[in-house]
Amino acid sequence: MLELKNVCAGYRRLEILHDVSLTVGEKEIVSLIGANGAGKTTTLRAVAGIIKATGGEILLGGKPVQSQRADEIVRAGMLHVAQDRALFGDLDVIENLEMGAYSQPRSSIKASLDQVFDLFPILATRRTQRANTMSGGQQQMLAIGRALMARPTCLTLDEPSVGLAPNLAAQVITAITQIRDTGVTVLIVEQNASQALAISDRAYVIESGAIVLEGSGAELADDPRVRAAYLGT
Amino acid sequence: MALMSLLEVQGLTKTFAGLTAVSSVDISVEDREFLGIIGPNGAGKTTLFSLLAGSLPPTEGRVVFDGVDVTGWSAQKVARTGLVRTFQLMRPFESMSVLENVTIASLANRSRKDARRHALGVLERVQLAQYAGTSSGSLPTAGLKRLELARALAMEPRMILLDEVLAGLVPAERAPMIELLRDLHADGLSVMFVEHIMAAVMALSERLVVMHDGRVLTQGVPAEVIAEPQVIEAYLGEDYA
Amino acid sequence: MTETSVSSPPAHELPAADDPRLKDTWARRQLIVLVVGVAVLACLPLVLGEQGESVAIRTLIFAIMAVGWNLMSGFGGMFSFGHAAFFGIGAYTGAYLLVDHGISPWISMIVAAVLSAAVGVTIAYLCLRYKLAGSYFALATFAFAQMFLLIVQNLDVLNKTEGFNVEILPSDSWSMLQFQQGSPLYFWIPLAILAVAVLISILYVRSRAGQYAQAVRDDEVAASSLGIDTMRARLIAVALSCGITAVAGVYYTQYYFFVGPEQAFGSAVSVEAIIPAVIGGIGTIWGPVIGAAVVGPLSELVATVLRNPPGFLSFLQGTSGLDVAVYATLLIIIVIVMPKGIFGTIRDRWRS
Amino acid sequence: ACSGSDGGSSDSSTITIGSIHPTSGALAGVGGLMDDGAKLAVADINAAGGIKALDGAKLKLSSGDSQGKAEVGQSEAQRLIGDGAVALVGTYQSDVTQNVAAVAERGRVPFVIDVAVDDKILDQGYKYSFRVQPDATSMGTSGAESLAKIGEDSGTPITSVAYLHIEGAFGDSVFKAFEKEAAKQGITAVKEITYPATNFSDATTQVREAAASNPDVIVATGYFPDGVLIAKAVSELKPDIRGLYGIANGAFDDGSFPQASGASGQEVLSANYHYDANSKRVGDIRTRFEKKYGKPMETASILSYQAVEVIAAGLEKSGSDDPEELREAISGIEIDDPLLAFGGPITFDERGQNKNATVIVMQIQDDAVEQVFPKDFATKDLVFPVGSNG
Amino acid sequence: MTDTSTGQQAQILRVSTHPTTVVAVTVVLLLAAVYVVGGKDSGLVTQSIVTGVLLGGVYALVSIGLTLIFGVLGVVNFAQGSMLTMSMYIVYALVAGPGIPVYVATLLAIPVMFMFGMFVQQFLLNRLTSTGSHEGPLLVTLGLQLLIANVLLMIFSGRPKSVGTPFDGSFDMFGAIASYSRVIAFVGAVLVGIALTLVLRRTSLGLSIRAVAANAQGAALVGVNVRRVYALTFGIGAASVAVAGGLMTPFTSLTPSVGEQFTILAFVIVVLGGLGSVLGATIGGLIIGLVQTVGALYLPGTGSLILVFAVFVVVLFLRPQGLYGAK
Ligand SMILES: Nc1ncnc2c1ncn2[C@@H]1O[C@H](COP(=O)(O)OP(=O)(O)OP(=O)(O)O)[C@@H](O)[C@H]1O
Ligand SMILES: Nc1ncnc2c1ncn2[C@@H]1O[C@H](COP(=O)(O)OP(=O)(O)OP(=O)(O)O)[C@@H](O)[C@H]1O
Ligand SMILES: [Mg+2]
Ligand SMILES: [Mg+2]
Repeated sequence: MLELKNVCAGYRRLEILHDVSLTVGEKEIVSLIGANGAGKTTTLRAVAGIIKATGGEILLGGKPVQSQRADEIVRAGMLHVAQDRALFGDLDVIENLEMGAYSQPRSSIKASLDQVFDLFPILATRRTQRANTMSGGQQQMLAIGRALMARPTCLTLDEPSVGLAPNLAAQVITAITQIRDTGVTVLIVEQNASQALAISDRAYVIESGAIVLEGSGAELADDPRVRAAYLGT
Repeated sequence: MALMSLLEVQGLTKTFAGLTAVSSVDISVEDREFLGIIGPNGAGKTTLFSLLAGSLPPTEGRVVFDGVDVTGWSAQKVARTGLVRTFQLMRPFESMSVLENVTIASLANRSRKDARRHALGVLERVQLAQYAGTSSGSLPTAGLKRLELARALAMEPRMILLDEVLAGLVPAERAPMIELLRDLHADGLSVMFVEHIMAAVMALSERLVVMHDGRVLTQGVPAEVIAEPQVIEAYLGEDYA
Repeated sequence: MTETSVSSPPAHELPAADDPRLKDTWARRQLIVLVVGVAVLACLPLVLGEQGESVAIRTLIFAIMAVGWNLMSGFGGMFSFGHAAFFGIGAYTGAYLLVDHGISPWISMIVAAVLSAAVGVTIAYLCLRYKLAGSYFALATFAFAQMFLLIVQNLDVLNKTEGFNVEILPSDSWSMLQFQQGSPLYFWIPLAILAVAVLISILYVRSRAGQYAQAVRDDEVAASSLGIDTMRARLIAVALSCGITAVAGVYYTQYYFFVGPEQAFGSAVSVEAIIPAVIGGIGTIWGPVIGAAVVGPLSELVATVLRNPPGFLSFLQGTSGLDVAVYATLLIIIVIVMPKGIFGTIRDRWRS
Repeated sequence: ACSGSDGGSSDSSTITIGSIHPTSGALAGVGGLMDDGAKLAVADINAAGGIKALDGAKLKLSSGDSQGKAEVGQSEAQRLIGDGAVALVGTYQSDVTQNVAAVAERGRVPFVIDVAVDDKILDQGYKYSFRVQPDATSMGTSGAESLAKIGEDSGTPITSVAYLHIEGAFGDSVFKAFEKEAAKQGITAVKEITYPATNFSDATTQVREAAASNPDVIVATGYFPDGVLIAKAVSELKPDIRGLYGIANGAFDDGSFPQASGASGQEVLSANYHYDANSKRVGDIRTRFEKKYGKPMETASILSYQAVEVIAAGLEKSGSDDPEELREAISGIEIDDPLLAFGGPITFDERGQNKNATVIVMQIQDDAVEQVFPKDFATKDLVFPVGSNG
Repeated sequence: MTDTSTGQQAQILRVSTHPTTVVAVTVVLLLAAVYVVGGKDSGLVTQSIVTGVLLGGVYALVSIGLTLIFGVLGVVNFAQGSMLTMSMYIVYALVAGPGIPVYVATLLAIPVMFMFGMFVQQFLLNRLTSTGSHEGPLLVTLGLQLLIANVLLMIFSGRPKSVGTPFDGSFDMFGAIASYSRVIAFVGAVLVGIALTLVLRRTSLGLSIRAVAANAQGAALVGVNVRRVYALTFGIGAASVAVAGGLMTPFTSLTPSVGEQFTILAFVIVVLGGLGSVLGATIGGLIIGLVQTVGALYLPGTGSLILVFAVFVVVLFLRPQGLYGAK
């Protein structure tokens, strides 16, 4: 479904990713774990077309997309939940969500809204609150909700459970499996590595811009190096 | 008056256009105490910090710090009394290097030359010294979190309000940070600590306050508090523990 | 950056005073550049003709204004769209004190600087007090400048729209700042003023106040939570900025012997204060100076070239408006090619 | 780099005259005309054999663009002097003229002002500045005289006027002078209304206010766009007045006014300095100008032509291209056949003001600017009160 | 500036008082006061109000385009006035040349200016706006202003030009005179205002424009082509200026710099109304128009302009985000 072949990318003249290759199969949950500053976000940004890959290929459903603009990639069905959330601060919750369905027929909005509100009931009670006045966690939920509004076929999440209360974090993680079960392919970056790995079909470990390990969620969860570095156990 | 705790909060309330984010909160923090605060998203933790630190004017209630009533003081005034906060979303001075960022804070009670030196000392303490010269804009999350902390420390506060300083750190990164916080506390710093990462909360907190819908739901010894069903129900979730 | 946790040293243990990481040669380097630059420029009058010098002097006046503007808008982060107000206060203080009271322009420079700083601080205080930010702040300053213009045009004491003529003295006079037409002193004096202005910026930027101002510019909320009096930090920047700009105004009147409302308070003046800074690089010490050095002579150069154009362009000769059109085009190109300003862009190239 | 004077004599076969006008910017239209006027004058003089007194030395006009800005005007003046100009002409705007006058004074180069209305320019006691056109005060004064006479000739004297004028020195001083003279003539200015020079895009209210004081005549002093607005407003409000009368009005006797104002411009009166439409020489110059530059030669342009002639005459008189001597010559000069409808030959008083500069009255008749008063300049009969010819 | 307390202040203001009602009430009261205690002939007052409203329409027309460009792209478009002049000359050329009636010519000028606007954004501004710089675009548009004015000068010379209208003349309105061409311009302003508001509220283009204004990166992440929206926005801004120019030609003497005097007032109006708010620009235009003409009854000459700027500053102090501003 999603495939990266020797992708290189970075900021201005400074290259961060060196020949990153990974694949995410149809309806798979794949997690990408790594230290802070390893290049996780950069990878997702390259995939989402926010920064241009300086080398390599990015294939979405077999089609190369590395040269496409962010919005074209969205129209191709791939949605990205950014680490900094990139919400419409001055618009209210409903407007943010409706904006999320921008690439969709307006008729779909109603149904999508209900779906999001099931997932995050709090949002339903804050329909008219301006996004930038919401709490850290609430903004996180809104960001995920907005992405779901676009009915993605492929979803990349950058630390979706950051700043969420434990129960909510757990909910989000389970929600991700639900989302996958509705037929969405998911690439996820998580600090909560243990929980992430638990639901991942496969996972990759990235260190200073290069993939150093890959395997099934379970395998990596047991890998001593991973345990030491990323599970804090 | 009789010896009172370092921070006294009485009936603190904040309402935003109808919504009550913090409602009549009473908390008192002893000198050299490490107080953990947990609570669901939107419980009012950050708002509480904003009220204590003077970033927001309270709707009602009093804040007494170190015997001085600082209710309604401006942020800068509060900060100079030794009550300093960090931000949940990191806010570095992007045009400046890491060292300059911290120097700004050190300047509060030092000459320019000493400030720079002091700032470097703080950076060393938070293990950020090797980044002294780099521009704060390009720091990775872990660095930014430490920078937030370093800036607050450079103010040489009596009490520090930490808002999710561990969020976004991988477990491997958390350990040294927790270590650092413990040291600081050991050196006599009083801490109020908002965090969703329970491992850290349990490791550090001497006392735990649980907020919910702007109220103090319950408080007490961490181990006991997190055992309370209402806390599990409202915050931790069943599958915790 | 995965660290292995080491037990951290207690805070009071300061690094050695001569720790290399503490070394900060920035200010010294700037000062050296300043001295050398002034020395070189001081020789210009020897090579420039009458017109060359008058253009050079206009350029210097631009530069002083821009350096002033940059303190408030570049380092202070408060985009002023109304610096005509402060230039005008300078120009008119000088004119009024000289023409109506025979007071030496040197004294006027000080009076004007203080007056303009006071006015600037008042305006800025009001705008900040009422939480005006970004474009709203800019347009508010602009509105004030316009009000000044209109009010001056209606004040009898200030000769309404007639403006002031400086009396031409029979002989040179230092105290009255008048010399033979084309005397190099007319160049050296503003050069000195510019040097002082730049010196002030250098010292300010590194001073406590300057550092605070920049912190507030970057993030007001964070700054205030670090105990910085944001209002104070900003007003200091404003005061310096307005003071410097006013001195440029005083000199303007002296050099041109005439000043009217439009020359002093016209919105064009506000723009002239901005252009060099933006072209050269906002929020940098040398940007405004370099910008002025480029923009100042540009229009004259273009005009000269087109006055007797190279053969293939000769058909254009004497088309009125052409020179300005070309000048405008060049301006646009410079900005597009160097979005961060000449100095800013070059510095970035250098760094990476 | 060379200072003014020696530059002039450095090459005796051609003598440089500097011309400074706003050939770009808001006033580029008239500025261009004036520059061309000066050019044509130089061409004509050279064609007629140059400066005889300097054995046929040819004149050369080097043009400067003030862009309508005082300080640009100044540096242009310095450039031209630096390039060896022995005299300057210019500049249309009062503030620019102030600056150039200062430069000329300090550079000791005569400066013949073609157009620039403000009295104050010559109040500085400058010895090197001369002005051909009448200043604001004299225009206000003679404007009032003419108006009074027109009233008497029409049988019913004019007793009251409402005065609309642009804000600023120009408008103020014309009005003041008018009011003073009018009082002598038994005319009272019952209402004075000033309007701003900028952001003035509708005159209805002002005109209505003027009409409200039901005057015999509405007088207007200002520039082109506001003039047109006033004319239009008057024709829309149809106040019960005997005429709309401009004094030193930049619109009412401009060639493009009839077309711009359409019907509303008909029979508008204008007291202003103006080229002498009856003089054959002027007619010839204007036809050649229009042929050469494809634009009608307005009065301002004729004044630039005239100013160059003044300098040329000065050169003939002094027989030297030394600016000092040239200044001497110009100050005592007397030009008998001025191109403008003046009260006499062009001669300058001690301030440098042309003594005989004055205004005549024009009127729009069938979409053309006609001279109607005084009689000896008239090209058509005056229609007053307006509309009285049926 | 993400200063929470400003945020709330704004919010509180928004819920407690709706700007339109406040403005309406204030204006009505003030005008009533002028009638009752103003001590001026009521016919004259009426005239000044009618003139003011019509003038306000013109101002609104010029400002509507600017508020989009300013609010969405954050570009301080100094060329606005010159673009106004440009469209006037386009209309002039069409009228003087092929002899097309002025209002038809206006319709033809709209697409031309729209293209021009798109071009300017795409080729001159995009690189700068996408880096989020505000000063860069400001300078580019400054240069553009000089360029347009002087190219027009080179083509049409500086002599004043004028354009006749089929509907010359005027009619009586509540005892005040109103010329047809100005009333038409006013109606045009209202129509453009309504049209644009509908576009912004109802269409998906409007939706995307608002998204980009709120957060460009966020917009890209939900599938909005930001560059395209930028270009379209500038295009629309230019197009509405074309309408303004066309409708103004009948009562304006054209010179290559005639439009520039409007730039300043347009900025005042846009900020007064609140960046990006079409309604704000319209209301702001009317307010300024009224202040200027009615004020002129008491403060002749530039006095009324001083009043305009004073009002502007005071309103900002009371409402730092402008009448209908979001932030
Ligand atoms: N805008 C930027 N400009 C320059 N360097 C950057 C920028 N953003 C990130 N970097 C650098 O790129 C490297 C990788 O950053 P990235 O955000 O991808 O790491 P990450 O794996 O997401 O870490 P984290 O867990 O902190 O999010 C880091 O060293 C960071 O300093
Ligand atoms: N400026 C504001 N205007 C309106 N509501 C606000 C504002 N700031 C905060 N709130 C609301 O107040 C409540 C408390 O917010 P706060 O940020 O304190 O939550 P929190 O406990 O920090 O949550 P989190 O753990 O997710 O950060 C939330 O419901 C939030 O939406
Ligand atoms: Mg990341
Ligand atoms: Mg929070």
